[in-house]
Amino acid sequence: MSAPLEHLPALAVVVPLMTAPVIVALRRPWAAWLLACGVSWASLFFSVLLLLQVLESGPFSYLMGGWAAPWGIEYRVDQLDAFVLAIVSAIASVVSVYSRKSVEAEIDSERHYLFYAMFVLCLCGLLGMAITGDAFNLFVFLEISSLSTYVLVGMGRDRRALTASLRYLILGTVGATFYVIGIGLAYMMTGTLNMADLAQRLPAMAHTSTVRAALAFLVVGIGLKMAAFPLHAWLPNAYTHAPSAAAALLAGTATKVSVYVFLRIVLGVFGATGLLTALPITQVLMVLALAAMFVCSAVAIWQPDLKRALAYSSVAQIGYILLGIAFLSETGLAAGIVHLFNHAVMKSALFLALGAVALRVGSTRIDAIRGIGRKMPLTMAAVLVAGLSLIGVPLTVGFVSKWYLVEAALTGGMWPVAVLILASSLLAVAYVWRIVEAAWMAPPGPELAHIREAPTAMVLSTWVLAGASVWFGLDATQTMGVARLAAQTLLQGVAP
Amino acid sequence: MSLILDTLSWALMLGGAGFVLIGTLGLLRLPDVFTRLHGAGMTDTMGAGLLVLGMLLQAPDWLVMVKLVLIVVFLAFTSPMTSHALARAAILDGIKPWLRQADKGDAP
Amino acid sequence: MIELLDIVILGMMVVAALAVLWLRDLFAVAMLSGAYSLMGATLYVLLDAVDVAFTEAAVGAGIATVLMLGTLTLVPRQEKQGKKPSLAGLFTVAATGSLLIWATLDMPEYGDPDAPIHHHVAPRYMKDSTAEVGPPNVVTSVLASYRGYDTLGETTVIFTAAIGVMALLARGRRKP
Amino acid sequence: MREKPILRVGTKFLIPFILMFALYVQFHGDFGPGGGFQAGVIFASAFILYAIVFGIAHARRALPAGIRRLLLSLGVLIYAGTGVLALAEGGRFLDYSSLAAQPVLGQHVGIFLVEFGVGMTVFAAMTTIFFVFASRDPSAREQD
Amino acid sequence: MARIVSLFILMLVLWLVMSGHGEPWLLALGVASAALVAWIARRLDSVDHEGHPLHLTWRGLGYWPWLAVEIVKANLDVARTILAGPGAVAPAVFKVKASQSDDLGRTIYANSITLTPGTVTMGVDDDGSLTIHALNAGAREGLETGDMDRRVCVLMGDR
Amino acid sequence: MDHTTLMFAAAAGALLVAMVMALVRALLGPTVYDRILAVNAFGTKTLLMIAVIGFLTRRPEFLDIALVYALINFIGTVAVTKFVRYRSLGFPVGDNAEGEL
Amino acid sequence: MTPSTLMLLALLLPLLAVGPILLAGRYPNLREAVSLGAGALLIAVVLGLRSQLADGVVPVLNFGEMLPGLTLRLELEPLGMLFALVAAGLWPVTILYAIGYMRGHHEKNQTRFYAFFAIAIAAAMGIALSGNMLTLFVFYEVLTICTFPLVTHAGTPEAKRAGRTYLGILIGTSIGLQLLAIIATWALAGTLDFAPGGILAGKVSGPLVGVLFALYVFGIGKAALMPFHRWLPAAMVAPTPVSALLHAVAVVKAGVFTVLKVTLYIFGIDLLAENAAADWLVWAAGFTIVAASVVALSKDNLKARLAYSTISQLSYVLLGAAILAPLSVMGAAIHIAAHALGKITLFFAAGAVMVASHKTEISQMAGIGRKMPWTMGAFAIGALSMIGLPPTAGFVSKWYVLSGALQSQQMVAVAVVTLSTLLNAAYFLPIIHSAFFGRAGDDHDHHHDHGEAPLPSVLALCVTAAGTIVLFVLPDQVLALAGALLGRNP
Amino acid sequence: MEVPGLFNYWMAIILMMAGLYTVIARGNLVKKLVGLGVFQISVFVLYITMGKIKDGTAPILPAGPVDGVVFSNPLPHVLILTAIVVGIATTALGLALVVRIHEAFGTIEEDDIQDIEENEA
Ligand code: NA
Ligand code: NA
Repeated sequence: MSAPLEHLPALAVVVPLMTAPVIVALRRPWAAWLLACGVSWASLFFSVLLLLQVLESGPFSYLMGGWAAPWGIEYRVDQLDAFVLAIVSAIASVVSVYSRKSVEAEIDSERHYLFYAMFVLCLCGLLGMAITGDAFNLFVFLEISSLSTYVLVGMGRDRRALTASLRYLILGTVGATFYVIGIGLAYMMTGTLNMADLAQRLPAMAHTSTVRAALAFLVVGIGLKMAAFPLHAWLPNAYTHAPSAAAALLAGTATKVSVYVFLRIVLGVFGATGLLTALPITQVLMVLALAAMFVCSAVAIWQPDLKRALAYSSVAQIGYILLGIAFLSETGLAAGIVHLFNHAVMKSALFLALGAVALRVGSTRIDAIRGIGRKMPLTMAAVLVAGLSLIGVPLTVGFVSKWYLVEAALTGGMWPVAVLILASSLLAVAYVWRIVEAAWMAPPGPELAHIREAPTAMVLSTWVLAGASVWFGLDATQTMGVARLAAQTLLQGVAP
Repeated sequence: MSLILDTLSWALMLGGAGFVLIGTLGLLRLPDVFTRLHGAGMTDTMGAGLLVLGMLLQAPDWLVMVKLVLIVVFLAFTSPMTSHALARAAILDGIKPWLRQADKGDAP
Repeated sequence: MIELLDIVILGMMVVAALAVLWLRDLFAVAMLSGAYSLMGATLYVLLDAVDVAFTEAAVGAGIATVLMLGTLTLVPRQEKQGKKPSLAGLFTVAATGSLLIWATLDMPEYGDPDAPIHHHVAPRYMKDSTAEVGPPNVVTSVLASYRGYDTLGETTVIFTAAIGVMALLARGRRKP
Repeated sequence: MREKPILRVGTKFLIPFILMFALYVQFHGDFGPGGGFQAGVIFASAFILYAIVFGIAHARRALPAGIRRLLLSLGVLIYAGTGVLALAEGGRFLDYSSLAAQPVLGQHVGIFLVEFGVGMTVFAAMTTIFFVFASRDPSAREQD
Repeated sequence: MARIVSLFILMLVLWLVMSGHGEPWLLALGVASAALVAWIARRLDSVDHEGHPLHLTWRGLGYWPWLAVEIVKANLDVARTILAGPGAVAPAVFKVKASQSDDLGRTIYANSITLTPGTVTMGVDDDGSLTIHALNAGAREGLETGDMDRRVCVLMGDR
Repeated sequence: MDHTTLMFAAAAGALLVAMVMALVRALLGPTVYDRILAVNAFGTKTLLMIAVIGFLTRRPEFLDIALVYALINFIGTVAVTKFVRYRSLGFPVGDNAEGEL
Repeated sequence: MTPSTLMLLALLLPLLAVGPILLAGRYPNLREAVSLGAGALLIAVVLGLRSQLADGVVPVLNFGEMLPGLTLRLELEPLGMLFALVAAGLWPVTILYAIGYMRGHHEKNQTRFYAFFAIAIAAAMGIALSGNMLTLFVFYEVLTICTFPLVTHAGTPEAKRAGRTYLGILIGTSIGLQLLAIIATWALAGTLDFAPGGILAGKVSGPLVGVLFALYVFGIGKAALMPFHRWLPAAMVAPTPVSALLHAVAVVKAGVFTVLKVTLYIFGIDLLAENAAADWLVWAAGFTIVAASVVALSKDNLKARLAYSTISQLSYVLLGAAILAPLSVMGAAIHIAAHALGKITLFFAAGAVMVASHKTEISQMAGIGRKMPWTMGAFAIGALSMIGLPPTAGFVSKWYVLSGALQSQQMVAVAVVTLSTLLNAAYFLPIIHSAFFGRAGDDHDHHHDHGEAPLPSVLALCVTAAGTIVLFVLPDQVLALAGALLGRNP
Repeated sequence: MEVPGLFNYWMAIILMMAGLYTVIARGNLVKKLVGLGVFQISVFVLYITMGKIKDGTAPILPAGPVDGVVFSNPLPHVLILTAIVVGIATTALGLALVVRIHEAFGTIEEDDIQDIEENEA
């Protein structure tokens, strides 16, 4: 490993971190955009290098400040981290390119640099969460990403963006504080904050009520951040009213990273305690996941605003991921992890497309976009493709996730769950097809007469993700391979 | 020497504590915000001053002494500003001072 | 004495917190939360966390109250009347509270020198930080060096908040 | 408009002391409680006091948005830059030991720099937050 | 300029007495800090005869001890009033003349009044008089003798 | 407990009682100015308490915390005057031509 | 050209035609020429494959892994060959017909129509050539989705409603049931590659076999086994060529074809027989046959009657499979081809009547045979094939199914076949009788003179009618393929 | 006087409950944010308490010899310093949002805002 490469883990997070102040100092909108793009792609580059490195030579760590863990803060990169880093930076890269026109239309030019600074900070926070090996450091980066997210949401044009943002702020802070309580209790009983060290020291304390309560607080706290049903109240409005580019970024990354945190903390750190099975955690998780899949998918069907429908769909999709985790088997975990990627790709594609619609039409309500397919064929074709993926049609990434989830259910001997998984995905047919019908099967009304196709950069970005949701559906060996490796690594630390 | 110092600081500390308590008692017992201001002023001046003097005598080194002195000095500058600001705010807000000749026997 | 102070101050904090919940005048709420911060600072000093106390003092005296007043200049001062007790709130709070009470049952007691927390990681800070890092204030050593990366993140958080407030609230150049 | 004299005179008198105390706190964090964050807040509170007493327009003239923005950014950059510097000198990110020939001296330099960065950003952030709130003239509500 | 130099020196002294560290590095920081503070204070228009009353230094030596004694006396008086119960309280609001020639003098006078318990300056009026709230008649009478007014004028060099 | 410790303990006890009393005033009000006054008085007692605790625990070098309160705790009260007088902490806000962004 | 390249070509040819079709959108003649040319080429390719298979070559093509351990894979075998021949052979004929129909009917969006038509054929070829269940499922779903725009071609609210039913049932069953069965198979057997004798043999036994089989059969909604048949009548809102090729041939045959594949290569006849896992299907298919026939009898709309007839006829194939006797399985395979030729003829004829006379209801068609003799002549031949009378292909397949049923003493099946033959006769013969011998009602104000439909359409329906007879006269090819199927399945 | 072993924790829990209840049950947005602050401070108390060692002193090494001196644990202090900063940052952002909400909706009461939003939807 050559010398500069050695510092990849730090650079992946620090480069965005340092770009934000530069953006603020420069203040020019175009410079801000260029820097945001550049840093997103640089992070993607770093992340992919990290992923390759970890696949080649296994997990490794980077000691911040040169202090050995557990005294200093350690960055620990394994397959899961690298995978999540790649997902987040990939989505951010695409969205950054996309964002220019959309931001121009939705935010007054004096505030562009602030938007891009927030964008970069959000990216930085998410990357930091995904790579750190220290439980408290995770909280710090969680807050960076959260604060920037609140602002991004609050910058939406509609006044409801403000209430959505505040609601998210309150619930997010409660969630983060629960996390801090949980970590505090675990720290109290072990004396360490390093995740690996915690994982080693917790089993001896697993019998104490303190550690058990710690786990409960962590599960609820992280559950709030990842909008796990029924703690998802903040999500629909936040995604609906956020600026389009922000919504796409968040839909693809924010809850995903929280799921990662769930995996890392609940499985990685508490796995060896045996509490996951000793307490009814997986059972509760499974029930809630199934409830999310049905309730939120059903709610999505009735939403007049498409962004909102997709937001509810996101909560349902988080349910799929949690279900995979709840199986606590290699296949289930791998299914959940691969769905992190799959859902990020398709949901971001959808939000990008809806952003383009919002740009041209000024609304994403279903009655405002009748016949839009004729006017914006490329954009709406992307919606179709990503929508099919959401349903789980073969040749798309959605199919891959569904396949392994069902397989995990079946190998776990849970036939009814398998049936429910498939049944719930039929609800997706309903809310996706509503969009398809409105877009393609109605003549465009007079109010759409002057609507043109979205700007090229937006269409291209949307299609990169829509294309990815087909590409990785055609060949899921790589994503699934990484997911399986990540699942194996995680499960090594989980007591049977 | 040490005994004299200790006795002195005992006296000062007790005196300071006494003024603090009496001032605060005033804060509780006096009839309105303007009169209560006077009670609070006692803590800032005599209470703080005596307590700090008492500590001054027990200070282990001159650094601590300097800081104790600075505390009193700064308090002496900020305390009247606070009291004045508060009184002015209350007046501007239309709070009428409680006056004995004005009351109709309904003293609080 | 320290223990008595600890008990009474925590008791006052509870009273202040309940008053915050009770009072409807937001101005009064702002003042009481200022008092709450003062009690917090005292408590931290009692518990040997002087750096934390210093921070609480600076924030509480320098910015928190003023920020609250700054907000109250822009929004109504009175909370609306007639809010019924929230069952969901009571339930959540009761659940959280009982979980935590249960969690305390296996905790090391107040000041227990044998608690695990004092025997792993922290001892090295106390023992070696002077030689390894330098400052006699171990909190500074840990804050700025051992866990300097956290503090970088913390600085970024503040940075984020500042530009976030600008993004949400600052006015641009006024159009002629 | 002229503020009434008591607050005006008192404020003018106290501001240098507050500022100096903040700088003392900034540079003595190694020895006692305090450090960059606390110093930044105290330093900012001097400007906040100034803005309250003399009006935000005055305060903005004394501390323009451009400078605040610059300090805000610079602080973070100084902190992270120290980390990068350590990296360039052959250490890990934020490994101050590599900043000087003797590790402890390097630590000293590193801590000084990062605390300075923290103080700068916190000062700029606190003043910015207050200035933005205070500039939001309530009478402007009708104009929007 | 003299005020700035004086402020710089004052700040440096403040640093030295607070710091207690004599290492060159910290001394250098102290000098830099004092300079910075002096510069900022000037930028904030704080280094004028009001903000940095250099000219009062010597005369102050006579005034401050007198004030301290007054404060002690007033404290005892108020303490008695409080302990005597509500019946002893007879508040009054009244005006006194502030004979000082400038705002600085009036401020010092007003603050001295406030600092002595039993009297609080509620307002400084444009006609140069102060509105006072007094706890009881004693405090009022003490003030109305004009002793303090006179002494502040002396301090200011008005007389 | 030696007698100097006892002395500081006594002072701390008195301050504690005073703090409780001030808190009572803050709770009782009745006007918001009573509360401000009470909290402000509470602040003075806190700073004294922190100083005394330093002596009580034999670490009096932490007076900086008390000093912070002595220096800047009054800002809040000054802000209140401004608030009451102008309904704006920033008055005069000025023409805002410069902007904040 | 290697056999596997040829196979790939069979899949790609229709897809490759899509681009030129779209590009030639402004020039209808060129556009249809492209379609026809591609169709002709496809027939050539499929025939080439046929000769390879006859030579004993089994072309295999792996596209690479889609999921770890699961490849997308094509492999030619006799049953698939049969389906490929039917689909490929009827595509150009249908195009020919469509040229007349679409122009005669002044349909909009014809370019879109031809493009999706080509994609649908590609999907059908994919289904025919699939080498494992995953690949088959992929193309199965593609076929569902790319036929949706064809079903809703008209864009009317009615078409939209029908589209929802269509998609709802087909996607619902395939994802809700079939996919579950597939993944369960994967979990149990560790493979999804089709293998003679089945891949589940020895891996599973007892009631689970029956459950799994039911999941497959009901999950293959395209086979239109009741109660999942509603999509088929709904799809009749589509233009007639769509109904003809897709909903009489490609789509529905893909359904029953898949059932046969599953029966033979996933379970294996023996496994099903041992566990009595297909007994229920005899009843279910039998019920569907009879019930659909009864419904057909009640329909006055010609296309609707044909649709219910299709439902009924599809269950013959399922019945043939469910009997689990070699002869009946052969019959089932032959019925795929026989019914395809017959039913497409009937739809062509129905469409021709609609274009020429704007009549859709049977009751309006009295005497129409005298105005459109070619059309109604072909209709008669198709109807005979449906009833199962010589000299038509329907007779051959029915014969084999019945023989198998008798051989294995499945008296229920025998009774069903007999009853349904009577019912078929009851709903087809009156149409023919009335067309040629009935008197046209003069009370219709909207009565205009008309002759035959446009020439291309008439030509097409004559070709398919002829095919029905040819298949009876010269059944060797089909018999050979069906026989080879059993040869590989001892 | 002895502090009962778990007293501090229990008081912290009561603070936490009061704060959380304010957040959930109070409709006024400013009040909610104040409640959030109370809630967060309770966590600070929890952490700082766990760092305390009986008869210990602040973890700042004095100039003289330190043998036999017990220092409280510095790590919780460091963590809470960060948490305080995060808390003030969150509060500032929250208040900025509340101001904007008041400008946009004319109220900062949750119910009123909800009514307005529902009428809009
Ligand atoms: Na420090
Ligand atoms: Na006075």
